[in-house]
Amino acid sequence: MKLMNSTNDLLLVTSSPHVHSRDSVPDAMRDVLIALVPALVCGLYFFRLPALMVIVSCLASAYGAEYLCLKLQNKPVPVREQSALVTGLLLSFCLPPSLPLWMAALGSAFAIVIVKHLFGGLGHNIFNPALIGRAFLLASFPVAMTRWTSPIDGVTTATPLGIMKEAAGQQLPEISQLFIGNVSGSIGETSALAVLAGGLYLLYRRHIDWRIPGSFLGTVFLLTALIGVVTGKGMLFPVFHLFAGGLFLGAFFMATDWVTSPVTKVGRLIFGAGCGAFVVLIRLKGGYPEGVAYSILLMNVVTPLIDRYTKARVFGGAK
Amino acid sequence: MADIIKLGLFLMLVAAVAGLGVGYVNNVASPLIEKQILKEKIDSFKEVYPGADKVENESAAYLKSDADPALKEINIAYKNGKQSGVLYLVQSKGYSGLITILAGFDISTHKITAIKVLSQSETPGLGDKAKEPKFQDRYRGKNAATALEVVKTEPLKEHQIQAITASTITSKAVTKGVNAAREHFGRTFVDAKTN
Amino acid sequence: MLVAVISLAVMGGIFGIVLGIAGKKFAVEVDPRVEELISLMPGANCGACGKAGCAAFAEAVVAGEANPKLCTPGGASLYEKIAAVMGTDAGSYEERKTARLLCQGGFEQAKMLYEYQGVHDCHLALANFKGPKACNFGCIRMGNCFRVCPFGAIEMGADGLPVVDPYKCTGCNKCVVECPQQILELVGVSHLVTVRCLNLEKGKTARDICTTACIKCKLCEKNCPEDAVHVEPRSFGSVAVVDYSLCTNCGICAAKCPTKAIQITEQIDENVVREMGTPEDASPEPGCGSCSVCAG
Amino acid sequence: MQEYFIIIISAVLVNNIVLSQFLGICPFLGVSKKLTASLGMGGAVSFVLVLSGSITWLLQQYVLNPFKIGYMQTVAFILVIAALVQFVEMVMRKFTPPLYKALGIYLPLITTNCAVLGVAIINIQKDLSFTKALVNSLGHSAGFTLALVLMSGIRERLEEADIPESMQGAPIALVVAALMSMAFLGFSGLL
Amino acid sequence: MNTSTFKGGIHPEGHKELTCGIKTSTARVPDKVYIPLSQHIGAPCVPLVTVGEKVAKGEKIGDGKGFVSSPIHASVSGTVVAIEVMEHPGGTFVPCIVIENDRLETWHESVRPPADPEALSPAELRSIIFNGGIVGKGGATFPTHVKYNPVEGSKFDTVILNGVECEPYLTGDHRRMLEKPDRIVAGLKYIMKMADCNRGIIAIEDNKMDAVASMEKAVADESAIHVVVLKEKYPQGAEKQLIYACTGREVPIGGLPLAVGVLVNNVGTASSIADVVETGVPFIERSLTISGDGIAQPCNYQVRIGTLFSELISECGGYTGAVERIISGGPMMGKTVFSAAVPVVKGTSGIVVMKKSTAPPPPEFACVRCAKCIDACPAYLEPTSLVKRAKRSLWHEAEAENVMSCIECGSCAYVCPSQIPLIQFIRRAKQAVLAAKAKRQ
Amino acid sequence: MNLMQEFTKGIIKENPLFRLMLGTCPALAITTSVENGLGMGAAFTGVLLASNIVISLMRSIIPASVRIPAYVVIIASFVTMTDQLMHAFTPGVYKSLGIFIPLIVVNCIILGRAEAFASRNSVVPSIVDALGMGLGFTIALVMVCTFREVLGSGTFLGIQLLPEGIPAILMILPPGGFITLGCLLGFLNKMQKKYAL
Repeated sequence: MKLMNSTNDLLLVTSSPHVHSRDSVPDAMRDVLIALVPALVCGLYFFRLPALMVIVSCLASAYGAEYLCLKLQNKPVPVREQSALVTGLLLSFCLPPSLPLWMAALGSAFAIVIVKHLFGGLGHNIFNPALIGRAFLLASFPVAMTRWTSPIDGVTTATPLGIMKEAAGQQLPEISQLFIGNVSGSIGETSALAVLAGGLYLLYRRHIDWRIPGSFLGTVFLLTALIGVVTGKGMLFPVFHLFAGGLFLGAFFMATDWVTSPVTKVGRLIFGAGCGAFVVLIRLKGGYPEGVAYSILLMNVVTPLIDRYTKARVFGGAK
Repeated sequence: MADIIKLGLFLMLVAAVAGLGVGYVNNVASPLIEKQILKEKIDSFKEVYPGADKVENESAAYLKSDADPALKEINIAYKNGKQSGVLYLVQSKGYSGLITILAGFDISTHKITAIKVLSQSETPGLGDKAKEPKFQDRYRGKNAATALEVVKTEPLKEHQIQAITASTITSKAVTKGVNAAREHFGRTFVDAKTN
Repeated sequence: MLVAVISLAVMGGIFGIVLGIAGKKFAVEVDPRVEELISLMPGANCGACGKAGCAAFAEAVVAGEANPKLCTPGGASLYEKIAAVMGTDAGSYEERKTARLLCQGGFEQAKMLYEYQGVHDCHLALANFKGPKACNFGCIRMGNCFRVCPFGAIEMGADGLPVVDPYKCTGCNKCVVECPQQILELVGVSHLVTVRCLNLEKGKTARDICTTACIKCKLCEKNCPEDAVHVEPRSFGSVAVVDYSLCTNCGICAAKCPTKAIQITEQIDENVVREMGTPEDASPEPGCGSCSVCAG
Repeated sequence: MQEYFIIIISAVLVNNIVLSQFLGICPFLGVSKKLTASLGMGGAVSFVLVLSGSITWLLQQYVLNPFKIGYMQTVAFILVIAALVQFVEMVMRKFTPPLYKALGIYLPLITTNCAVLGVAIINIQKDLSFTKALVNSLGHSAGFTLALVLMSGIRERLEEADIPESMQGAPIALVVAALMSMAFLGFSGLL
Repeated sequence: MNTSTFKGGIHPEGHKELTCGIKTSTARVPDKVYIPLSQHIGAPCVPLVTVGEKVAKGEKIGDGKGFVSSPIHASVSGTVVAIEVMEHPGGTFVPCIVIENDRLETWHESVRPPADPEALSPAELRSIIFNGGIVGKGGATFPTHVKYNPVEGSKFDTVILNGVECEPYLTGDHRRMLEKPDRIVAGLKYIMKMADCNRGIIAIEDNKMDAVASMEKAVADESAIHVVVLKEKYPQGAEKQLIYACTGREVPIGGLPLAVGVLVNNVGTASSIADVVETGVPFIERSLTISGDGIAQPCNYQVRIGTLFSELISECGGYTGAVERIISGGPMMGKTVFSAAVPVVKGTSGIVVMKKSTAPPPPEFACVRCAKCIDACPAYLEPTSLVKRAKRSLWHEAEAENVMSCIECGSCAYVCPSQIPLIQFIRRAKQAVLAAKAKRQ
Repeated sequence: MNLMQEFTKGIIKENPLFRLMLGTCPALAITTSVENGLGMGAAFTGVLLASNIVISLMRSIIPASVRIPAYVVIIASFVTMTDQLMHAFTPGVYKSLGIFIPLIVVNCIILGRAEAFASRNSVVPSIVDALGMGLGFTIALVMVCTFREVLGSGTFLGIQLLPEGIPAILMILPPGGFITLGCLLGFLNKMQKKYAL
């Protein structure tokens, strides 16, 4: 807003600081998209055309829903940051490649409209939109959401975690295949390697704090190692749990979501540990073979309280 | 103090009148309710074991203290005055709570006549499909000799039961209940006969 | 059936007596007038009365610790209602006051010192050379009064200055307190003539920076038939001021003022029913219906 | 021991009284704006719930069942609860004024809190033993308090959010509850 | 190398290469100087001269009353032509004494060196510093002598000289450490004498290794004085952060450095102290950096107090193009002025001129809770939470969250990817909390 | 007194569910099918009607200090009667409503109407008030039910509308209840602002 009648020769008076870092929200979103590229490539390589279709419909629906919501609320359009694309892409990454496209689009729209814009848009949501989108689809269309196909040939088969949970006796895939991602599962989460590459990029760019993925993965590993030792399943058990399912995607991309995770350092450690504990609980004792999405959502619920009770000591305050 | 007693008396009066009303309605309704419950029971007996002359609850005789805790009730069906079938009321822990199943066995053929899920609290649209005939029919005519097993795909063997899509836990729970009944049936009514 | 009657009757009797005793022993006297007054209050919790919200004010009035006149948003009509509840004589009520802006330095009139960039807050802008306007006495135009008004009576006009809707304004004084320039004033609605400038600087300086400043020419003073307006000296400099006790709203000074710094406000039609803006907090609470169980 | 553990986990997480059984929604929406208030309400409800849960169980077992007037359950229970609440309020005010100050204002609201009556009836319907009924009541009140506290944390954050006008207040609280209950779906099938 | 630092902070682009290699030159003495009557924290001075009066260089022309005050001196000899209200680089309007320079440079009689500076008692030193009008040169302009006044029951054990100069663009202290290391050490010794302590630290960031070498050479013979190298980070020069970085001690909330036995002075202040003690010349000139992309030839100048910014800028070759803003001080904490016709005051550490940028200002987004501001805050506050309180005018809650601990370094606003002007909201909250406190009393 | 006004106020202006936010528990729990909604609405209206009549008749003889317990006894009795009658005559609905029939007793609306209306008005207005409130509550329930049943099971009153696989099961799970009521409330708020209802 211009506050003046004649312009040009007036100097600008502003409050310090008069310089600003190059960080910006759109840049950060762009970096997240870049970090998702390896997983995208892997997903497309392993799951081919069906995966591409699911991804495209998620992205299109997310962007469309974002546009409509902004328009209806008379907020500036076109969208100035790509957070809707991030949501759409992340959602598509945790969907099975064979999912009917309209379901993918519906989940994406649900995530944007209900989880994000009903709360006021970017920065105001309490829950991770992509994860709620997945939880919504899983609860709504359990049959379609649990039909998994094997990489490349697209034959219906169970996921590694599914085999572990329900179909005892079936051969578990080798750890190396699990790490590369040559197993059945969601589009973007089978390859721990690709997700890890993206996650390291985000860490390098300082967009995410190591504390959340660190304590998340660490808790899962420690708990499963403990259980592995106690039950005599050996050390392959924790390694399997680390690389199977969507743990890496969740730990690096979902749990680290700025908006829905705690802002304090201690809080982030607690958040990650809580996520890890819930994952192990749900995977081993719960009704679902995979619990990453739910564990992060559950910790999203607790985030405001974590923030409240982990406020840092003020400089010079009592230790 | 008199005030307080007055209040107490007033409330007493109100409560008494209310009790009268409730009691009256209960007098009218309770026979109807009992009839309703009985009819339901008989209907389900007929469904699970058709053609019986009468069905008697003989849990006292057959349900020993060391029996599988899943077994809740054992009813014997009589045809022409002879024991012809057994109706087990079993409970099994499903996905979200107990599932109550009525399973019928024929003593002469050693086969499951039918099963019926009486009550359940499984996920709507998923596990609660267990109460649909489409699933329950999968148990019809299975031999009581071998343990039933849940598979996800089309069953290849006689003793296999195809699970409800995306509800393996519920399917397994129902099968577990039926197996408990089957085992008891095999021990009590088959072995006894052959020996 | 008999069992039902007897058991219920026994229970009823027991509880009746217990509650009766409880009611006797632990009765807390609540003056019903407090509730009644709370229901009459505007509910803005604006604090103009000096109490922590309307409920506290109602209690204070019942306890005789607060003057019912203190509720400016409620105005005369509320005062009469309170008087009716309290059983006292309403008596005369002071004239209703509304906020008036003592500055006309909009985008067209006032010269700028610099372009301001940052949070639109009068206090913050003021810290930078007394605001972006060249005039150090005028309205900062950052809208704190607009944001603080609980009744939606202030809007930011096209010229950047706040506009007070005299029909919505309840004279709650919030904007006057908030304004760091003290450029808003509560004025009785019958006083129509206002000097809308507080610039204390010399005539020429003042005119250089704002076309509608008071230039201390004293034409108003000379022409006033009632001797009601004077260019009064202040701590430093001077400015024209109207003495409302003498002013007859004749408007001669306004007509004579060369910079139109003196203005006549339009008369408020007292017959127009005041539309009380809804305060933001007045939306009903979910979960509390009208069952009054908690009250009884 | 394991049985009790399962009852607790089921009541707190899997079948949370608010998020999956829809009991006590009114206070869940009404008294969850501030954390302190929700703690107070949770505490008060827990207290009354456990107390009434045991008393109604005894009532059912030793009065209603022997006299074969099971159908009087609703009337009897609600009377017990109403009287209990008043009695508790009375006792608290007399003997523990600080506690009364903290919880007292929530007590009158509890009479019409369907969670209290609901759990009392569930205890009977599930045919639980006395200790199990007690544990079940404890678990449900813990679940209620948990849901309330989590909700209030979120609502304190929502106060700063730019929520569309028509969604403010109860509507957005319900949506939050929906999403919370979706997250709690993760516990379904647990144990 | 043993480098330490504080927790939090940011790494803004330094741009120090523009001026750090250029030797400090003396600016042309202007024809007229404008000396504001308020150049320190505390009550403004009362003028001791009247219009038309002749004044000599170094003559006291304004004096303050009260404990926290500091006199001002004529920086040139000449005639007082006016006492008028003028804009002050601090963002206010202040009365100024305008002196027309007669170019005679006559010293006032009061300006004379003491017989033996080494023999002066601490009390005498304090009085010399007070009369010399020395205030902190770092920017806060706290009257220096006040810091050394002994307080019953507490004692200093360390004096830290602040050679950190963490503000981007500014290199005045850097140059001084290269050019006058001996004056700095001499000043430090006087300070240690006044503060009655025997440990001196000169803190320098590791981006100025030449200054470290220069200072280390100067203190080679002094066993009580050490040079401490700190990691480059903003706002290391902030008093409490500097104390933490050098000693690991935390000044308690609302407390003074005295509470942890530390005294902090700027290196510039130290050399001014040496000057006034040994030569008797009061604070009438200072060195400052003129830099920024809007300046044709950035450089460091030795400048008389009261010189207008505009004269210095034209001496630097003028602007490079259309100017967007002129900052008095560095870009992180300095204040913008609305015209170049403002005088240099004792606290002016630099003039940074920024060109009009072609890109529109980036849009502001809602807070995305990235917590970068929390990580950057050297006071361990939660700026985003404070802003939320401020936006809803919840001043009490802001106070409870220690908003008054904010040192207004601006790190939070610098890092915010949503471009939220956090620091402004926090300033508003501080204003309101102070106002509420004042009301309570 | 305008009876028509008394009747309609419960439907829009003072709708128990949408405006007063009362009776949310059953509105979330049993609204998985329209049949349930109708059953609950009927049971609720019956209890409200009966208790309103009785309380209005007794309003002059109930002592103020025990009025709440007295109301509770009266309401609870009617709830018990309704419970028994439903069990006897509509066993299907009885089963699916389950615990929420006895819980009508703690539905704030009934006690609220007793306290706020029936205890201050004569029989006829009380009847009209009960019918209006009951109808308003039933309409609100049926609205929620319709959304949930159609979207969640693809049926309306048991008639198949959508093929299997299309309906989102979530809508008949607990989250679906919250989300339907929340969005419906938001939408109605918007409509109210727009048309000043």
